Order: sequence, then structure tokens, then C-alpha cells
Amino acid sequence: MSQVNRLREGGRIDRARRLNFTFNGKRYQGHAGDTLASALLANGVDIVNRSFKYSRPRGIVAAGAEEPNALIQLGSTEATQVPNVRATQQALFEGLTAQSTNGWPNVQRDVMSLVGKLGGRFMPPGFYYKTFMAPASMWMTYEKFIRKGAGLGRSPMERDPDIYDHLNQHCDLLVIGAGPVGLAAALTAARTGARVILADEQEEMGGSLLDSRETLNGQPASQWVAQVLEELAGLDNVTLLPRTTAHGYHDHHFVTLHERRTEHLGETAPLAAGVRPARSRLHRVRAGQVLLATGAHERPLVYAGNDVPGNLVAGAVSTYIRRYGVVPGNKLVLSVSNDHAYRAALDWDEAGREVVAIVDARPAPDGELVEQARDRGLRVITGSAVLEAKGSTRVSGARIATIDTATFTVTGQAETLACDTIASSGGYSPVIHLASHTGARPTWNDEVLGFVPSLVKGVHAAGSARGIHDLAEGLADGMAKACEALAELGKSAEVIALPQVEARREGVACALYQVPHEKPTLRAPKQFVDMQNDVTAAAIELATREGFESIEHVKRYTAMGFGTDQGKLGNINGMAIAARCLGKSIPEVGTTVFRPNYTPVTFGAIAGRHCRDLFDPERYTAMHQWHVEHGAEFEEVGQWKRPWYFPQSVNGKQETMHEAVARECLAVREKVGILDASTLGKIDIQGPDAREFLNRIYTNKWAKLAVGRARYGLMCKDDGMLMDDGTTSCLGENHFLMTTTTGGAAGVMEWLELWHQTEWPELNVTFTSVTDHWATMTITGPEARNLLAEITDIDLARDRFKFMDWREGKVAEVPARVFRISFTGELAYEINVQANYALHVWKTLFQHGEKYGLTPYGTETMHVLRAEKGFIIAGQDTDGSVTPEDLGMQWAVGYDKPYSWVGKRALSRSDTRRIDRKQLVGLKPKDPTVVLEEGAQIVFDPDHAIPMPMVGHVTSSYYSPTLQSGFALAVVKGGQSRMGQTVYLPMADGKTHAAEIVGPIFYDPKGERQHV
Amino acid sequence: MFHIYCPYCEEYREEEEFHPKGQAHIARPADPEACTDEQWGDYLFFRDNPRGIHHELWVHAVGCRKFFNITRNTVSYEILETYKMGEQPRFTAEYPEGKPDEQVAAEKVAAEAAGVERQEGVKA
Amino acid sequence: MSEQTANWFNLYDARPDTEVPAESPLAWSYQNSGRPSVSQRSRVVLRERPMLGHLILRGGAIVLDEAVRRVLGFGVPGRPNSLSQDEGGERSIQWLSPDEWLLIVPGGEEFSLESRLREALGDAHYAIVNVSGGQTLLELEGDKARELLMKSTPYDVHPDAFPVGKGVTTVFAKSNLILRRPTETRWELVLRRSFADYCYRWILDAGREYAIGVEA
Amino acid sequence: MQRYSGFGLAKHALSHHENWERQWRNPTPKKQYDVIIVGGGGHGLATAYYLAKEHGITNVAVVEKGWLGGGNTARNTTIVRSNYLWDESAALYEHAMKLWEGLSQDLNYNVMFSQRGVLNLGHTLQDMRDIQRRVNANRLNGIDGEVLDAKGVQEIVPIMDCSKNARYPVLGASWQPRAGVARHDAVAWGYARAADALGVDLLQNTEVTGFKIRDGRVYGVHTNRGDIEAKTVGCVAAGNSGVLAKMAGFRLPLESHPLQALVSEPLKPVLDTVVMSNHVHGYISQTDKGDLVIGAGIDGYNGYGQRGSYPTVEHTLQAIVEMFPIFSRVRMNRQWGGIVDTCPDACPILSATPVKGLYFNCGWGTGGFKATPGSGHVFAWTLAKNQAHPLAAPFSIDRFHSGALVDEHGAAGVAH
Repeated sequence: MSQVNRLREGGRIDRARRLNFTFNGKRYQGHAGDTLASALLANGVDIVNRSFKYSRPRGIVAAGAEEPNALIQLGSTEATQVPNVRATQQALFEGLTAQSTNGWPNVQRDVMSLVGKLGGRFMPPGFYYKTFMAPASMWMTYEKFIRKGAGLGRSPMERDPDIYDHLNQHCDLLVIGAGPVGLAAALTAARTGARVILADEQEEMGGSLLDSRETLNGQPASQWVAQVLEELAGLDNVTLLPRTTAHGYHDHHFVTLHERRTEHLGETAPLAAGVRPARSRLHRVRAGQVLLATGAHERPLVYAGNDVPGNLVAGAVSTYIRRYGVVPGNKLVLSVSNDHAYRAALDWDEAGREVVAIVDARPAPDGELVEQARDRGLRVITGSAVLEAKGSTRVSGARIATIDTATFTVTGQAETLACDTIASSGGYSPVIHLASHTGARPTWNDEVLGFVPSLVKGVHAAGSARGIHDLAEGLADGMAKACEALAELGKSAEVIALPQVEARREGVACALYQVPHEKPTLRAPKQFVDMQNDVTAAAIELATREGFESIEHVKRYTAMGFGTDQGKLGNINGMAIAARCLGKSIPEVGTTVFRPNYTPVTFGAIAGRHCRDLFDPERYTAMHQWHVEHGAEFEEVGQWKRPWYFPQSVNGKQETMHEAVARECLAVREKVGILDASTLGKIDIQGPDAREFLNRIYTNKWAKLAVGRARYGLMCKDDGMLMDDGTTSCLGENHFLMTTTTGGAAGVMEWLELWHQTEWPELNVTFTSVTDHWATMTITGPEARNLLAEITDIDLARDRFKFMDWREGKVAEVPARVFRISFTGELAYEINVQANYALHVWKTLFQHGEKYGLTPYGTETMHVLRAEKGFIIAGQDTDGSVTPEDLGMQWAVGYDKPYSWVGKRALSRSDTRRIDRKQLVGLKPKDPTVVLEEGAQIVFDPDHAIPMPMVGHVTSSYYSPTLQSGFALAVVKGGQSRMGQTVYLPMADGKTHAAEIVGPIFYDPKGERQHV
Repeated sequence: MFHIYCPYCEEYREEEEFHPKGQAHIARPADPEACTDEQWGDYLFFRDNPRGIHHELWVHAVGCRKFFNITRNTVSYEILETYKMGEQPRFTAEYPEGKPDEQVAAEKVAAEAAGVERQEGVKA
Repeated sequence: MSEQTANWFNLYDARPDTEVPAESPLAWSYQNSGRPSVSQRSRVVLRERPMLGHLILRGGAIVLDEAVRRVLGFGVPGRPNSLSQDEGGERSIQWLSPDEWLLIVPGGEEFSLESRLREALGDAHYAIVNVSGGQTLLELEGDKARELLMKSTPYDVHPDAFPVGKGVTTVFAKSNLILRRPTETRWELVLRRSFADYCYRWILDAGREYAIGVEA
Repeated sequence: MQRYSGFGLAKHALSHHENWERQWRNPTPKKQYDVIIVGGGGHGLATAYYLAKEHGITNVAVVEKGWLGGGNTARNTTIVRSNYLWDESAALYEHAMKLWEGLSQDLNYNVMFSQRGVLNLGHTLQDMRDIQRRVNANRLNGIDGEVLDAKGVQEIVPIMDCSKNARYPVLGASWQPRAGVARHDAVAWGYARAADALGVDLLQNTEVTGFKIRDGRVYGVHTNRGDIEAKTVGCVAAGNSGVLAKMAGFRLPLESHPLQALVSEPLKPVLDTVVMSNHVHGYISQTDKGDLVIGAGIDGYNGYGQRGSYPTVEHTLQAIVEMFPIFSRVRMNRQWGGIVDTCPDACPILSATPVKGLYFNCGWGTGGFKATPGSGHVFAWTLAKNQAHPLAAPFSIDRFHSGALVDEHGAAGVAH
């Protein structure tokens, strides 16, 4: 198909490079430099989509980020689908494949449009709140049908082949928008040597100058753009970011920019030297000052049938003609409220197509552009506006009439002008989105006829972004604001030579939003305000009639502004209509608040490189390689990967976890096992007040712990609830080594610093994390001493190296601290060596261990063994509501310590003194083959009706291969005084287990084995 | 994302390096055992929750690991000052524009005098 | 070896005095993720300097400075976020906090250094902790090294903000590390052992487009 | 009240929708009411509605400083579930759930309560223990739910990555079929319309500037539209509760934090249940319009700015892409922040205060929306009888002095 609307010359496209693309299955051609929208218009494609609610045919309305209709589904393969791409912002590339997001079987003939046509009037705003309620049971069925109509584009169903990344940027001045104002600002700042970032969302920098009729220094505006960009590109202190949208303005001048690096090249990033670059990049910019040169969005007028394809905003017409060499029609009617929009008619006329009429709402427009139009012989009809666009799939005529804007009435007889295009302009809304993200509320300005941004300190707006639309004034403003911004940073900038602009007299614009119709709004043909969400003027009027008076209510009730364009074209018009209906002024109705993002950004770009293998750090111990090589299954503990169990192959069959754990447990109880305990937090504590500090931070006593000894300690928060536990060893009078739980390490470290720095700075003590410095391996079991003796010079004699002692010496030639601490109840040695030598020591233990049956075990076996001994795991057997007394650990509570240690006072509150608190006990299932479910709830009366009073729950439960029965730890109300009683555990499968409350120590209750 | 001046590192750092730790200047009662349950509960849980100027405790967790205070507006999120442990804020709800210099100086003298006796804590 | 006799502190040499196989924190990573070789196209080069001596010094700046000056011949940097080195650049001291410094010295020197420092410090209030097994040092060079860092840390690595002689503790991807710039062209990253593999994989991933190479 | 129905809608359509009545009046404040509710969000409006409907107290004013439902009611991720761990909270949320189940009919306003089920994922062994504990407790409390393994999760959400390759593989989940989502604005409007119809005055743009207190007893409020008297005042002001408490001369164990959420562009239906993960931290559902609604974590600092920190959003989307790799090319449309008032134990306050006649309903943290009907219902009872409703009793302020917290924080491995 030929490009019927492509002009023979003009525009910034590369006519030598033809690009093929497919839209809705049809093949077309465009040129390099086209957007998908300009290429579609060039090819005479009118209908690009169907509307969301009424399935009305829709065409391209605008030329940039504000486009509400032309949302397409991009992608030729499943994995590269992108939903809801704005055709006006998608550069054309060879082979581009796109589809309309709505319309079945196709956009030309859409079955749903019948529903829209016939049913449209049954779908006023909020209709779903008023119906589908009876019968109640049917709602989920109704909803299924409602959901069928949901959405625009569709999600890909396969994994994205592309990658994304982030770049952290810092600058003195971030200039957003590279139109005339932004360029003037950036140049001013750049010449001072300040670090400047200039970001612009379009394919090319230059903004309005790329399609301007103006000359700068007597030359085409684009020439000045090229000169400035060349100078900026040559400066080291300037970063130019084209195709980069500033989408979010966060606190303290942190701005996120989305750079579409390869989206103009293909649907997936092309390989560069065999490497796939990031498809897009998110710049996280910390700016000293920010200058918003974001321009303005032209407002279309709201008239009947204004959504029929062939209705455009006036500026878009100029952009398509001048920048892309495309005239989007043959016969134009232009409906305006201001001078500036006359450019569309002049451009149209120069392109050699017919301007049927310019319909100006002002009674006596007299600006220079108006005169130019008249001089060219164009028909200018004053005091009038387009009331209604005729046509269904393409504009076929415009009904115009004289109107009175003050009384909102049609005053004359309507006339229909035959045309295929209606362009309209109701004025220019400054793009205040980013300023609004900072929380500063924009204010209405009657002269600008728009909201202008309020600015927090450090943010500057210049040019159209604050309502200064004149080119010469805008350039000067850009320069001036850049100087102001630099001055705030204490830098002075010199005035730069601004280009000469021809002065032009412009007439005053009038306020026109919705055009009156002969019929009242509720009866008139649909007048669209928010095209993407099919919100009409009638809907807004109805909302106000129903009592929705705040603009926020109106927006929410009608869904105005909730589309992917966030109401860039429609919001002000909608507010004006609401104001009219309520008899208020626009600022009285409210203000318009925008949230990030300015335009949508892919999840992938925001996630960046933090996905897949790099989603979150995996922490490894020094023995990790060995664990992997020996087939360990891993458990997630915090960010650590800890061996969970080591399944072995027995007769060619892989052990189950249950089998592996049973084998590992028995090995420890009967021979010797080895555990990688390196992940436990380790904190080196030094200072003359170290001991006093421990006394205050732990519940138990530390005054008498001798050098060479270790002690188990409990740490509470000041609410008396257990937070962490571990052993701390006395390395020297003023030197201790604290261990913490694996998951609690970082928190405990910060906790110690908190107390030291904020409450007890007078204590002379320091804390240093040595978690990573030391690797820890625990060998435990009756043969542990024999094994260790083979490779150490430490005297292991039981009376010289006792339980809870630690000693120094060499293990496998490596200096080691060995702690005789046991978490299994067996004879145990925790060997600590500098981590770089740990693998050697570990392997040496295995070289010597075979004859003793040395067996590696993981966290699961560790849990079974410690539970058999009644040792708790903080975070599993406790949950933030458990005191040391609840655990029956009064032996670890120093009631008479002189200082009121952290947690002590809370233990005497009325609730902590209750005798029916949940207390830690053991549970012995009546049926020894039963392993109770962890998390099973406990009741006293199994026959009680639902809801059943629950008295506790199982915190830990395992099968003990040693005891040959299931056993559990649990918390039970008043459990410590209920020994021997039976409790019940009603389960999901209908079974109820019975269990006896016993002490929490199931194995070796006298603790003899660890002392051997 | 906040840009926070660490009074110990003496430069601005990104919020990602810091952890907020709640209201500043919450001193632990000197004699917990003498507190009623109500007083103890107040210390543990009850906080000012102002809309406007607020003093907060933060820690430069990924950095110098020092705790310090921030005076911040909880509506605009503007940070008015950061100051070291043991120091007093210049900006308060009473003095949103900052205390006059004379007062700051007087408070400093008073604090130094009191500091000798009140060695046990710097939170207050 | 041990000096528990002093009884105040446990001074302890964790290095074996015989030849024992040692593994840097990245040993597993090299095996698991490989080591892309350095080529003509490599615009970033990564090099590990494993097994160095790392000591954490705690205490007052003035006291420590005097002792360090006596033992090492150069003092502790008093300015926040600064780094000083000896002439050969083999020994360095970095400010970590108002009462904390990181000393990095050639592997094997750390114990004697700690002993000499403790001697020099006498009764002063201070602490020294050997963390050599818990950290490793990476060097990054190449014209895209800075851009790679920009992908990874929110800290400003522009030469204006990060001159030679600076060092900071900061966020790196979802981990944290110490970042320093000892020379015009070289960056140093001090990583914690358990996070080293994650950081290594991150750096390789971020550096792929610069044909990053890892020197053995 | 003009009743809503499909038939009525058709009738209005034929008359060009010119005859719809206001959904609620815009009354002038009276000098005196029996009860004043401070805060016109979902909870406040529900309180007023149940006061009128169940207790016959219709001389009620709802005083709202902005627009009805303009606070957290309008800024949440609309999830409704009742599978809380502790008996006290489970009872309260299940009470709400039962009211949700007939709410559209009760209010004659379709709040689009969609019982599409909620999954709370477990990624670690401890997550799974917590899930089992909670589901077991729910079952014995008469609340529906089951524990699923990874395969069961995959069957319900085929598009989720449930493979072992994930950084934190999905090990299983709790599944509450009766849980779901509702249309948040409609909840506020439905209650407003129904309360108005029963005679409640809804006073918008009316800001309380102080309380009238004499001899330790409240007898009214000062507002920007003059003083209004009542012997019973119930404050239901979420994030602003702390500010109100200060006006009344006491403090609350509350902090107001930013809580962020975001939506994607509208997509054709792809996810028809609610998925929550506490461990990788993100929760997600798809609305009837097609947007993916995603909840992020609470920022750690106090904030009334209705915005939070960007890294929180980054982490959330990383989690979403980790769970749903196919969403990588889906685009985030909008983000916003609510102000959540959080208690140290992540449970609400429904309580008398040191001032007689003055009651507070606050501290809902992230659990507020789902509780709306239940919260209003028990609070209305409390105000009507000047005595804590049995379901409200455990949530008194006293618990922070006695230590009898209902610690959903520590216990439930659940994003609230």
C-alpha cells in the first residue's frame, strides 16, 4: 500500500531508508525517522484501536506522550510482546509488528461495538455499582463476564529475553526537556563547567523547534538545535540522554529517568559483539538542582463526536506535517480558542491540502497568525466552534455554530462543513507532572488558563512548563532559571548569547473547554473528555448530579485520568466541566495531582539487573564448594545457603530426607558427625567495660565468667521478649567473642551498637563483626575427641578441656580456637579457623574421619538433635511473644543483677506475670509412630465445637531415630504445671492426635553425654 | 529517596545506606524498677507522631555505623538538620525556623554543665 | 603464638606457620562462574588480591595516630572517608568511622603489626581485630571501570566527588562493601567473604558489555 | 433512598440519566448530634451506618476534613482476607469477612467483592511452619483455608515461577478461597449513601481543630465550620489519629508510615487470584479493569506525605518479576502512597481513651481495608453502648501497659 498521506518533500525522515512493518496483519512501509503513528497516518490508516468501554473506533489524536488512543500491542513473538505501546512514541524499525489492543474480530469490524452502540447508554459511570447485585450468588459469574472485557494489551506469556540495567547518576543540574528552553538552560549551565544532564523523551532533541515555523538567527530553528547539541556533546561535564523520559520525581531531587536504548532498533536488543546490551536503562539521578523544561500539552476541545478518527489536536497536525512529512487528511476544519493553533492551518495549507475553515471561538481574533491566515485567503469564522464531528469511522463533516462561552449556549444556526479532519485547540496545559510528584500542589493561573507548578526548593520550571509559551521569552527564561539554579549551588553563570527570534504579536486566548451543543450535555451525542477510559462530559455531569463534588470523587466515579495517559489531554477539560456543573471555578473544584510515572515504565527496567541469579545475594561459607560436591540439599536461612541434609545414594537410590536425616542423627549419637556452623553470627567485643555491657544486654550473669570459659546467653528486647541467643566466650578479661543466630547476626550487631551509642556511651567497649573471618565446624558425637586428637596439639583430656571451655591450638596445622560447646547433647568441639584455611581443615577431618564414621550433617539433623535435648531455636520455638520464663529458662535470668538489664522490667508487668502464659514443654505423641505437624494447634477438649479454644501450638516436631518415636516441642498455656496431662491436636485430615505433656528434654536429661 | 547528611561522615549519602530507628530522644528511664507498668509501657510504645517537625533516630548502617538524629518535616519530608548523639536540635516544633543563636549557645553551656552529672545517657 | 598470659586481650595469629592450602573467598566463584580472560577488547579488568592482612583499629584518632605512625611510618587519616598509604601503596589505612580504621597490609604482616601496635598503644583505650579471613580485595581498572561502578553503587564515583585517596563504605548492588580509589586509574573493592560470590557474579554480569576480563 | 437495580438502570437510561438522585446530601452541620464520627473513610462511614442501622442512633455526624473515602480507603490494594493467626484478630477479621459476604445487598451498592482467593506464599521452612500454624488455627476458629505445596500453588497460578531455580523457591502457600478483593471506592460510597439514607449527616471539607473537653469528658469538637457538640465522639482517622490524640491531650502507641502501592497498565486477564509473598515482599492481584495492583512494603520512617522511598518500589517490582518473570515487559503506570498508622504489635486499637466519651478506632496498619465492615460494626456497638464490644475488648490501649499485646508481627509470616 502506498503512503497516500506522505508529502513529496519535507520532514525529518530519511526518505532513502524504507522500513517495512505490519499492523493488524497488513504490511506497510514507512521511513527511518517515522514513529509508528506517523507511518500509520502516512499510509492512511484511520482506525488504530477500539475504545475500552464502548468499543468505538479510534484514531490517532496526538503526536507524543499525551496520546490516549493509539495504544498497540507490539511484538512478533510471544516472549517479546509489549502491551499498550503508544504508537506516537514508538520509533519505526524494520519488521515492526503491531496490533490493536482491542477489537474482535478486528478493529474495522468489532462485534463489541454493537454492545457499545446499543448498550452505551446503559453504562453510565458507576453502572456496575448499581447493578449485578441480585442474586448475590451470581456476582462471581457476572464478574467473569465483566473481566472478559478487561484490559487493553496482553501480557507476554514467556520469559523476557532482554536484560535491563540501572545507572546511578549525579549532577549539579538536571535539565528535563531539550526543547528551546531546555537547550538554552543546559547550554548556560554547561558553559560554567557544572555537571549537567539533559534528558529528553523524544527520538531527537529539539522539542518544538523540530517542527517550528520560527527562525532563529534568521535560520531554520533546527539549525540552532544542531549547533547547541554539537557544543554540548563536546563537553565532558554534560551527559545527553535522548529517548529518555524523566518519569518520577522523588524526594530530595532524586529523579528516575528511563532511557529506551534499543526500543527504536527492534523488539529485542540487538547483540553487540555477541553481548546483549540492556534493552532499556533506568538512570537513578541525584541532582543538586532540577530544571523542568517539559513544555506544555495542547488541550483538545470537547465536542460531540470528538473521538471519531480524523479528530486531532492542532499541534499534532503541525508535527506530522513538518516533522514527518505526513498530512493526516485532505480537508481540514480547525477549531481554536487561541492564536498559536493557527499554525496547523498554515502548515496544512502549505502542504497543499484544503483548509475548509478556521473556526475561532473568539469574537474578534487579531493576532499576527490570524492575519497570516486571512492573508492567505483562509476562511476564518469567529465567535464559533465545532459543535459536533460527523462520521463514524472517519470524520465526514463538522457542524459549526456561533456560541456564547459565558452562558454555555449555542447562539446561532449550525452549519455543516464537509471535511475529513478536525483539529482543535483549547489552549496549552503546562506539563507539571514532575513538579507535582514532589508533593507541591499546582496552582491555577487565569492568564495561562492552566495549572502552573508549585516548586519545592531546588526545582525550577522554565518556559511553557510554567506558562511562558512565547519562544523568545522561553529561551530567556531557560537561561535565567539555569543561572538561578546554579546560584543556589553557589556557582555563577554567565549570560549566553541567545538566538534572535522574530517578535510576533499574539492575541489573547479565550477559555473554552467543552463546546456547548444544542442539546443538553446528557442528551447530546457523546462528547469525550478522557478518550482512553471513555469518559464523556455527560458522565462528569452525572457524577456531579449524584453528589460527587470533589474533583477526586468525580475522577474516581468516572475513571477520568486513570488511564495510561493519566489524563494528560482530558483532566483540565474534565475539571472545567465539573466546575461548570457545580457552578464553581476550576480551582474551587480542586487541583490536579499527578503521581509517578509520567509515562509507564516496564517492570523489567525498574527491576534492572536485580533479577534471576542476582535477585538477592546468596551467602556462602568457606566450605560451600565441598557441600555442593557432596550433594547437599540447601536450606535458606536469611541470605545464607546452609546444607539442609546430605542425601546419599544407597544401592543406586537417592535417600529421602527422612532417611538421610535418620542416618545423620544416628551417626552423631553413635559415632561422630560434622556440621558447618560458620553462618552463626560472631562478634568480637573488646574493652574494659565489655563484661558490664554483657551484663546489661544479656539476661544472665557475666561477672564471673573466667578467661577460657564460654556461657550460653539470652538476649531480650526491653519488652521482655526473647530476641536472640547464643554462647559468648571470655577470650581475655576485656575480650569476648559473642555468637548469635544465623538470621539474627546483623540485627544483634546493630542492637549492641544502639545501646552502646545511645544509652551507655560511657562504657568503654567496641564491637566488630568477625562472622566472615572465622569458619566454624562442629564435630560432635562419642568419637569426636578421638577424631580431633589425631590432628590437634590441644590437650583434649576431659578434665583439662571441659565442657564449656575453649582452647587454642592447631588443628590440621592451622591455628584454631576450639570451643567445647554442644548443641546436640553429645561430646562436641566447635573448631574455629581463619576462613581461608577452613576447607583444608574440613577436608583433613574427613581424611581422618572415615574410620570413626565421620558423617556430614545439615540443619535438619541439627534441629532434630537439639530438639531431643530441648534446646530452642530462637525464631522457631519463639515468636516475639515469649519470655525466658515462658521457656522455663529462669536459670538464665539474673534477677539479682545490680543493673536493670534490657528486658528485666517487662518481666514484672501484669501480663508477663500471668500463670497461664504459653510455656515451652515437650509433647510425646501417644502413638509413637506419629510425627506431629509443626504448627499444629493444641486443645484441651477435642470435642469442643468450632471455634475451639486453642491453648498452644507445636513449634518443633521430628521423628527421633534414637528414641524411635515422634516427639515435639510446643508452647502450651500453663504448660509447665501440666506435666503428664494429655492434650489434643485436631488436624486438617480429620484425625485428632493425642499427646502427653512432658519436659522438653527427651534425651539424656541429666546431660551426661556432653560432659564425657 | 532521601539524601541524608551524615554528621560523622560529613557528607550527604543516599537513604539506602541508612536505617530509621524511630523517634529520637527517647531516654530509657534511669530506674526501670521504679517505673509503674504505665510508665514502662509509655517508654516502650508511646510515641509522638507529629504532622510536621519530628526528631528521629537513624543509623548510618552501611557507612560509619553511627547513630545520629534527624529533624525532618513528616509532611514535606524536608530534612532541616542532622546532629550527633548527645546534641540538641536547632529546629523544633516551637522554633520551625530554628532557635536563635543565643539560645543555642545557652543550651550548649547548660548541656555541658548537666552532662557532667548525666553521664549515663545521651539520648535525652 | 598465643599471649593469653596478658589476660586482657586474646592476641592471636590465625595464620599457620607451615605451608597449608588456602582458599580465597572467590575460589568457589572462579570454579563455578569462570574467569573470563582479559583481551584487547576488555575495557574493565578485575584482579583479586587475596590473602592480605586486614585489621580493624578502634579508638581515638590521636592515640592511634601516634602509635600507627611509630609502627608503620605513616599516620591514620583523620578526615572522614580518606585513605592513606605508604609509598609503595602496599600498606594502607582507611577511615571507616570517627573511631574506626581499616588497615590493609601484605599477607602475613598482620599479626606482627597487631603485636607491635598493641605494644605501642600500651594502656590506651583501643581495640584491634584481625578480620583477614573475612575480607578480600578486588581491583578494578579500565576506562569503563567507573561506569561499571555507576551501575552498582549509588555513591558518586565521579572524579570530582571521588578523588584519589578517598574510601567509603557504601551500598553495592544488594550488598555493601568498601570502595576506595588509591590511584588515578585503580579502584579497590573490599568485600566480605560471604558476599564475595554475589558481588563477583554481579560484576561479571555488569561488565559483560565491556568485555570484562579477570586477571589470574 | 433510590434503590439501585438493573431494571432501574435501564429506566434511567431511557430518560437520559437525568433523574438520578444524589447519592448523599451535602448538609449544613447541626449544633448537636448524639454521636460524632471524626473521619469519613470506610471505617468511619461504616461506623455511622451501623450506628444508625443496628442501634437506631441516626442523629450522627461524620466529620471529614477532605472528601469521603479520600484517605487509605482510596489508596490500598483492596485485599480482603481473614486468615489471621491470633484468635483475637482472626475473630475480628472473620466478623468483617461475614459482613463482606452480604455487603453489596445490604448496602444496595455493588462493592464488587470478588472472592477469588488469596495465596500467602512460603519460601522458607520457617515460612511453611508459620503457614501451617496459622492455617491450623484458622481451621479451629472456623475460618476457611488450606496449606498447599508448590505443585498446588502452581495449579492455581500457572504463570508463577514455582521452579526450584528461583532464588527463594516457592515451597507452598496458605490458600483462603473466601478471601479476595473489593472495589475500594465503592465501599466508602456504598456506606456513605446508606448512612445518609438513614439520616446521618456527612460533613465533608469539615476539619476538626480541637476537642471540647470538660472535667475529663468530651462534649464536642471544634471545626473549621464551627463547634459541633456530642457526648460521644469516635475518631476513625487512620494516619491522622496521632494528631487528633495530641489535640485531646494524650499520646497513642502509633506511628504513621508511608505505605506504597502501584498499578500496571491494564492487561487482558492473566491473574485471577491474589498472591502475597512476605519473604520476597510483594503482593499482587488483577482488577476487573485489568490493572495489576501491587503492594509494596512500609517505609521505616514516619511520613504524612502520601509518598515513600523509591527503593521500596524497586524492591517490590524485583520481587514481582522474580515471581512472575513474564511480567518483565509489562509497564508500571502509577504509584502512590497511603499513610498507615501502625501499632507495635501490628494490631488495631479499638478503645476508650483517657477522655470519657472519646473513643479511638485506629492503628490498623496495613489491615484496614479488609476490616472495614467489621471495624465499623464493632465500633458502632462500642459507641452505642459505651462499652467495648467483646471482639474489640482485646484491642484496648491498656494492652500496651499490661503487656498483653496481640502480636501479629512476630507470629504471622504474613504480609498484612
